Amino acid sequence: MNNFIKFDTSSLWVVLPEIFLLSAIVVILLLDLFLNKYSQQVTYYLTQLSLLITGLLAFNLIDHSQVIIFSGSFILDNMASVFKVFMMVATMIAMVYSRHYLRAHLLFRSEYFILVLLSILGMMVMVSGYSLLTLYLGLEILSLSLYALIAIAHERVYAIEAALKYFILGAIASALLLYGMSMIYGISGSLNINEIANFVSNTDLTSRKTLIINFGLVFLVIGIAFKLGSVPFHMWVPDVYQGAPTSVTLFISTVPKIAAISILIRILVNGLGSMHSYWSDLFMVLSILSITLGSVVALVQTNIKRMLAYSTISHVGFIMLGFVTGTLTGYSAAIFYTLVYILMSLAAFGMIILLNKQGFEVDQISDFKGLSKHSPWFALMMLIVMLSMAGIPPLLGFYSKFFILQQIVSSGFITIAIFAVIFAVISTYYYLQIIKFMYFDEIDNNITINASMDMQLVLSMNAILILVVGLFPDFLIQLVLSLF
Amino acid sequence: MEKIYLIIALSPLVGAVIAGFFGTMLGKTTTHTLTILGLLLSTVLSLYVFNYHVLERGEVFNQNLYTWIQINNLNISVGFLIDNLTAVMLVVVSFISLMVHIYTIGYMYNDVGYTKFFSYISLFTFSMFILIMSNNFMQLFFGWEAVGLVSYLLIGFWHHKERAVQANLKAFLVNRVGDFGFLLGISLVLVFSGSLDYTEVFLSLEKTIDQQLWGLDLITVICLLLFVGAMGKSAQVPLHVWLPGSMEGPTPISALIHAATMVTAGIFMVSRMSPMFELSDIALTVVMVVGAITALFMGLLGIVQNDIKKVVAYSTLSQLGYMTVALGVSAYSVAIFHLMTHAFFKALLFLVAGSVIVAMNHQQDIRKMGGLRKKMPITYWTGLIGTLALIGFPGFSGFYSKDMIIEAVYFSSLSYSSWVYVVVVVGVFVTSFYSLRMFFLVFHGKSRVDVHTAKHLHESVSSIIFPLIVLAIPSLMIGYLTIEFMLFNGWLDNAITVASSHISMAKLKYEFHSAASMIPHAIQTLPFWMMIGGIAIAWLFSIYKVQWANWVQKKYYRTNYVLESLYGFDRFNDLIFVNGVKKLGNFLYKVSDTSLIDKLLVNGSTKVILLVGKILRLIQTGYVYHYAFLMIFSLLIILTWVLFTGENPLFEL
Amino acid sequence: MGFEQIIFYIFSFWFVVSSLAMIFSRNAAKAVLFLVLAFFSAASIWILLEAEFLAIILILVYVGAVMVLFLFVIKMLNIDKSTIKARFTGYLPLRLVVAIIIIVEMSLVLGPSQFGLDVFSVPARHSEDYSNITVLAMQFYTTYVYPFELAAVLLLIAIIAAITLVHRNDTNRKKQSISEQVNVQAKDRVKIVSIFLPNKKEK
Amino acid sequence: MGISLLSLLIWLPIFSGVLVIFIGNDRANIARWVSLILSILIFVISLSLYTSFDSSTHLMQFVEKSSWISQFNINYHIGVDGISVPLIILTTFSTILVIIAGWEVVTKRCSHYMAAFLMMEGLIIGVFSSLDAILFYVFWEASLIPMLLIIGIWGGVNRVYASIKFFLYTFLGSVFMLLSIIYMYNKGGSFAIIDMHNLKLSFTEQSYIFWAFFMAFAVKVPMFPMHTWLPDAHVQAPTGGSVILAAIMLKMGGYGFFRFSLPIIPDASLEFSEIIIILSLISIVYIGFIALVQRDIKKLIAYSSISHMGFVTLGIFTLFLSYKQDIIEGSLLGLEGAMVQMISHGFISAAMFLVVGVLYDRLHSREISTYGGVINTMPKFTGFVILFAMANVGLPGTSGFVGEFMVILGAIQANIWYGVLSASTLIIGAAYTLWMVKRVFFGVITNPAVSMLKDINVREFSILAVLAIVVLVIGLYPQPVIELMHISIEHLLHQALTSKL
Amino acid sequence: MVSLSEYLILSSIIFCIGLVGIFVNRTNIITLLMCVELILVAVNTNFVAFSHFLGDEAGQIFVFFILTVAASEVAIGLAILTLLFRSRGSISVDVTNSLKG
Repeated sequence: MNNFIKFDTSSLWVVLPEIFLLSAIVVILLLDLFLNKYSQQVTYYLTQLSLLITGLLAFNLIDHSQVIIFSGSFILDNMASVFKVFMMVATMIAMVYSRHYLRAHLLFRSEYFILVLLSILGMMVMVSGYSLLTLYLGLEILSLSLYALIAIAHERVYAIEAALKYFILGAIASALLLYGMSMIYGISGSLNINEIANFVSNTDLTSRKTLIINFGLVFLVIGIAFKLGSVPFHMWVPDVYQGAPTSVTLFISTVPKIAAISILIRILVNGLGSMHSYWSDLFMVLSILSITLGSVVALVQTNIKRMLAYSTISHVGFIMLGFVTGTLTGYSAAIFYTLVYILMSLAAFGMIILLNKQGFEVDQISDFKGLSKHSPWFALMMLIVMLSMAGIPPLLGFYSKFFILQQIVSSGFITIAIFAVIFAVISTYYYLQIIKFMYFDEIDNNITINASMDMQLVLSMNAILILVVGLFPDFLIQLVLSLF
Repeated sequence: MEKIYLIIALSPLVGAVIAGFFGTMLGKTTTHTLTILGLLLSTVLSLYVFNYHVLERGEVFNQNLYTWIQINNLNISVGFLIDNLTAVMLVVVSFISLMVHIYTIGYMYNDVGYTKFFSYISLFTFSMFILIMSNNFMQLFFGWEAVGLVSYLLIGFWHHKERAVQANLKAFLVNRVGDFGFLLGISLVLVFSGSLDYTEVFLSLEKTIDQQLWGLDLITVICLLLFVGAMGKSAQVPLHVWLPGSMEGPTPISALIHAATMVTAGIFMVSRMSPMFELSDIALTVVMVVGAITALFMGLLGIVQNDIKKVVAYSTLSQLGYMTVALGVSAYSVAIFHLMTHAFFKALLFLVAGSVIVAMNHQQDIRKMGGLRKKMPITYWTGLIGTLALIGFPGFSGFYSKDMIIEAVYFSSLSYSSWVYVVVVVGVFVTSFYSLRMFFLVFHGKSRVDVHTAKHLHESVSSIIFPLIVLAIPSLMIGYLTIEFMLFNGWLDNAITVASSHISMAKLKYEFHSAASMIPHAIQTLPFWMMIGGIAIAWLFSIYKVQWANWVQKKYYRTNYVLESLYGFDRFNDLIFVNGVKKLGNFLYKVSDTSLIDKLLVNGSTKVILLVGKILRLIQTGYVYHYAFLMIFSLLIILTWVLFTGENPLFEL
Repeated sequence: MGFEQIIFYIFSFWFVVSSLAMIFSRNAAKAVLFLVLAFFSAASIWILLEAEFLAIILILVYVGAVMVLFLFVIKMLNIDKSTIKARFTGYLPLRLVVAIIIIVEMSLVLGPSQFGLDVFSVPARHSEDYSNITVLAMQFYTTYVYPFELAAVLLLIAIIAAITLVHRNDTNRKKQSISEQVNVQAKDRVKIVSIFLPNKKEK
Repeated sequence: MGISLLSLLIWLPIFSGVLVIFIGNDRANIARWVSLILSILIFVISLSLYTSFDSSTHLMQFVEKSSWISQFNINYHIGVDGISVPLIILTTFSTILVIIAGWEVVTKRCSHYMAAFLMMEGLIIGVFSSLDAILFYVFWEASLIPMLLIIGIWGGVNRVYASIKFFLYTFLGSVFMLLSIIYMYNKGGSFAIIDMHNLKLSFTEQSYIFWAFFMAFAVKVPMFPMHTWLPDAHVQAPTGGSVILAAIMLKMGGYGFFRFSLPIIPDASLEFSEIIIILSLISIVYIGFIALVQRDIKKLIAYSSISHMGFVTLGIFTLFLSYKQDIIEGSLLGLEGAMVQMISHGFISAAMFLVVGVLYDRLHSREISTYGGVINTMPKFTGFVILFAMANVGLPGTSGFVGEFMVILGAIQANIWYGVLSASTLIIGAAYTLWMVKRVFFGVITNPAVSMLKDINVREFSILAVLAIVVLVIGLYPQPVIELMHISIEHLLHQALTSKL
Repeated sequence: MVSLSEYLILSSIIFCIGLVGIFVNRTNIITLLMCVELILVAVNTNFVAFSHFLGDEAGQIFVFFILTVAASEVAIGLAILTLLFRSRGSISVDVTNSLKG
């Protein structure tokens, strides 16, 4: 029965990061049983260590030639490796920030880290998924971990409510996505992205089959749009961002975006790339709605997490604009934007966490009042982050917007570009609000920063990175361009 | 020669700089010595220049000093044009300025701003030199504005006096109205000639032929615009309103700036531009008519004034009108001639007035004077000379110049010149009436001086008396001495152009025999008897039957009212320009700028966006079934869109 | 109308009816039972589609385990009683219209012109020795071994998550700590607490 | 030359700023001295830019080029010509003034204050020397950040509103510029400004690009009706902020017209020049009337700035009309007049705002009605004020005259009415400036606080004296400035008059 | 013979009933979970039908995994539900609106 095992075990090493991570999860899980509550720090350090090693393993696979194994359900290409490395780095940073928050709010539990690791695993599966099945499973691994992560603060009413909303809406979205997948499967007869791509590109675009593909496409796009948090499938975003513990919000707002982008790329670009003209219109509408609603509603928020949620929606609109262009460079622009956004979002939520102290939940914009007086350094860091989010050069956020705009304009969507920049300006207003509270207001909030040095250090580096990469963005741009 | 001109121009500047920056350090005596020495140098050199150019018929000096700006072929430089006109002006300006400097020692000695004052008047002299020595329009404008600046500073010299600072602002602004036209004129000159240099401009005048602007010949427009500048500086109706106000400044500068030199800049300028004005009869007519109106109506105002300086000021306005009339009838040299004589006797009159004011302890109301003749004999006599010169008493310098103007008008062939002739003749009567009225009220009759002042009443100090005497001499004689050379022997010929069609000067020359013969001839003319009439009536009202004056005032109270309200110019300006502009500004600021643009458009759009945000956030109700419904509803919309409107729709709608 | 069709329509009818009954049921426990009925119908239809293994799984796993879990929770939380106050949203007609339009649109797409018998002919029935389970099993452990592993991870998450969430915190538990009791010192017995006035402007 | 001059001029101030931040607010005095010495050093370096500049060519000089973002062919490409050199020197000069002006006055976060200005100096020099459009945009926007903070932190009561308004206004304007730059890149494949000069564009394209650029530059200049941010920003900004804002930041708009609008889109510029001219004239006249009724000294000067900057745009855009009538000098007069006006306004407005600063430091009021009779207690100061007021009025002999004179001469060549309207500033400008001077400085003292005023100290005296000298020198002898820029402007004129269609 | 179309339409109807169930229901959250299950069964039916008509097992295998996922989802969903009940004492959909705006 040799043909039972159809994969070559020697090629398993390309799955090494995943295998290692899963093993690490199991080990930590078991180890955790024998740790008392005073040594839970160990879990944290083990988590960081396993993230680091996974990242290194993934890093080792960068520039590896493209490999598709497991009967075409797993792909290793440059994009996957780079995304994985980036995810690991982002998660490590997020965990550094989380530790402070968890300690301050008595949420420091090893399950938290295990769930994070599991969700990372799910995202790795998504990033490398090359069949509808693995993509779906990865998505569910991610989603289920996130539901649990949000609800982990079960003393907080908001957190449970957020988890519940996310859960229900997420389930609907998954179901819609599945429905779309079933249609694609039904018309193409395969779950494999590669075969779907072949089928679609061989299909006469005038035949009735395109109608079915189109029909399925609608559901797929909606499912993906939900994961990205694009209007009108954004409703979960503000509630979850606000309700979840800040460290979870930090996590949700950053790393899963890569996963969402990669599922988008795998299905819509790799799979249905030749149907581009069909889904780009949808994307255009969704992104315009996202930019508009995100920018405008964020203006009237007073809760900083909620405000950042709406700003995320607006950023997602920009990311989706990159996919409207239909060129590989355009997709690169979207990826660039995503990576940049993650870097900024990490720093922004990191700043919120930084201000948390024992039992004091920081989530109002006005909590930043007078920061520049008590900690000029971190006020400066926040300034950099906010201006970067607003897209002011020479900070990194500018280049991401620039890249997208350049692609949009070169594809001839000048009106949309004009629209986008106008809303970019409008959105600047609420970033300035934070700067206003930090710098311009005199009233004292008596902010003390008692985070550990590692958090302070990482946060500073995070923000400075935004500036430095902003000054020398060439490397990062070259990197994202090499992904396709 | 270039160095001499430079020294003439710069020595007052050096004096001004020293007095201005180091005056308080150096002390009063050093300061005034230095500035006066500087002026003396200028005066002496001016006389030398006068001698060289006018008497020895030296060559016209026209040279650029340095390039101000150079753009391709357009060169605007700072340079000197010294011809006979300039030479005459140099002498007049430097001489009177010197006298005023000396006079100031006595007049201002106790003022806190003594050194500053010297700095200013020296600076003024410098500016005036720049103006008259200029060889191009830019530099002319430079000097033009610079004298305006100094005038502004000096009118407001006593800055604690509200009326003084009000007056200097008014003076500057009214002058700016003139400058506005002047600058436009200059710009148009550049447009047609491509240069701002006098010589080049005058050479390219034929380019303007057949060019039209605003329905007039281009050259007419240019001349009128330039004349607007002259109207501002030389205080012609209706831009005269600043000059009476300027009397708020110290008396020496009233003499120097607002009588003798600066206000005549307009006259000088028009004479300088004579090649242009000669091309436009319309412009000349306007000049003449404006001058005539100023001459008569400003004179009339002099009758009802009781402030000694104001009377002199209105007489200045009137005399400036005469000069302008002369310009209008193409008798430029006559205008310059009158400018010169007027400079001497009007400076003298002002200084006399100043002397009286000092003696009266800064009392300026002539109704509270009287009988000063005995207390202040020198002042009296010099004042008498000045007055007689002003009214054109035969033999005095003013007689020659004014008579020439009247004659020139008489001979003019311009339309309306016959009306203007009537006006200027009547003007002679008016002039002599108000002049003598003032003179009688101040020096003759019973003393109405209050007791306290009367005790200290005495003749002024020597530094005041000296200039009076020195100025009295030319007031007496200069007309007699120079009329022939200046008007008919071509002193000014290399500076002034008169078109052959404008025959006044030619006829004058034909009529003229000698200076001496004019005196007997005058007695047979109407102007002489007008003057005598004026004197008589003045005597009647101010000495013989003072109560008649009051009776006339009451009887013709309407006329009196019109005169005392200065024809309502000030009220009109206040109402229309000052208040109007303020109202307009407030309207624009409040309605257009603040409400419309800022509140409505700028902040309004922000508010709209915020409002939209507030509305849109209502979508986020918090109910999960609403969220789900929105998702499904969006699904419906998208599905419908894709199925029915896509590129390959299921159903054609 | 063939036998197969009759079977199909009978079960379809029950499927739809029980689904509707489930969503409009005011009693949660009853709703679960309607759902069970719906699952039975679905399983029957799957058997029609020769997916015996899945049909059995559906009944065993879903009806046998998941639905019981639902019932268990309902009974545990005692929420079936609270359903008396149940009501539907005010805009029910609008919502139903939306749903019906979607159904119509989907049916148009999925109608016979796309998926009719002339497009997709009915495949021949498998032979009697065909084992659906064997075929699937062969695939699970070869082609789909990777997803299979992932499914394992998924279940692991479900376990961890469920325990983490529902399991109460240590802090709430009265647990004896012997080492703490032994190491206790006199000064730990009394704790001086400074009492602040409560902040009146508590949000 | 190891380190190239221009890079040094851009980065030295920025790193100086960083250095000064690290000195910290606790050691304010060290921070002050270090800032002063560095800014003087930078000024000296910028002077060497002038001395070694070759004004006989329009080509860019001191060019540096190295790859920055290779994907888009964006380079770190800098260089200067006769248009940028004077503005760079103006920048370095103004920074010194600002640092001295803030010497004792700024006590709150002193080192941050100094650092903000130093950094802004570097960024603005970057704006004036960028030859790559994206680099230009980066500097352009980045320079907003320090200004935002300066107004917001050290500003007046209403500073938050003013700073955010300033930021959003200018940001909104400039994003359109970014889009058109991107558009041109997509068309021509290069972000180099010089390549854009040679890029063929159809008329429709040009029109869109023109209005996009207009949005960016007109807001900055600022031009009616996009000017309302300026009074707020100026009034609320600290003295130094106002000085930099007026002296340099407004010039960035004018510079933009020179560097971008005219050479890149000549046909659209020609087509729309009349609209711009009319807006400029409205700026000049309308704003003049508004300035007249201001009760706040700073607001008055702010409005006067708008009015004066109207001459810059007027001068720039009359070139087309003058050219229609074959008067090349007319066009040049307008353009060079605009440049001179920018430089001169840099000095004069700086001086005027410093003057207000001096008063504000003493009485903490900007209301005109608070003052009156200041001359009695501050004679030296009033002397300077009158000089600067006269310069503001455009009195010959001061630098204010030169630019206005040239622009009016140029404008009248285009159309007599333009000349008439622009020349009306002679009256209006004089009216609002001198009326303000009269109410603040002349007359009797009504407010007892005024009678307690102390005349300016050595620090203030020296700043004002230096400015006074510069204002007079440029007014009396502007030729060196014109010579510096002449060839570049002539080349620009040639570009602007060469149709791309 | 039952056509594929009929199966698909059946599943689409069930699918929509599930969707409607979510948004017409204010009763309690547990019904929402059941609706999700219903939707998943509808999708599963889709897959099974396709699998049958295509003669390809992949669809059935997908269904197998979906069932796994659904089961896990229920576990977590019910856990969250329990938490909600603990904190609010109710599982009415109406109580979960403290996060809004």
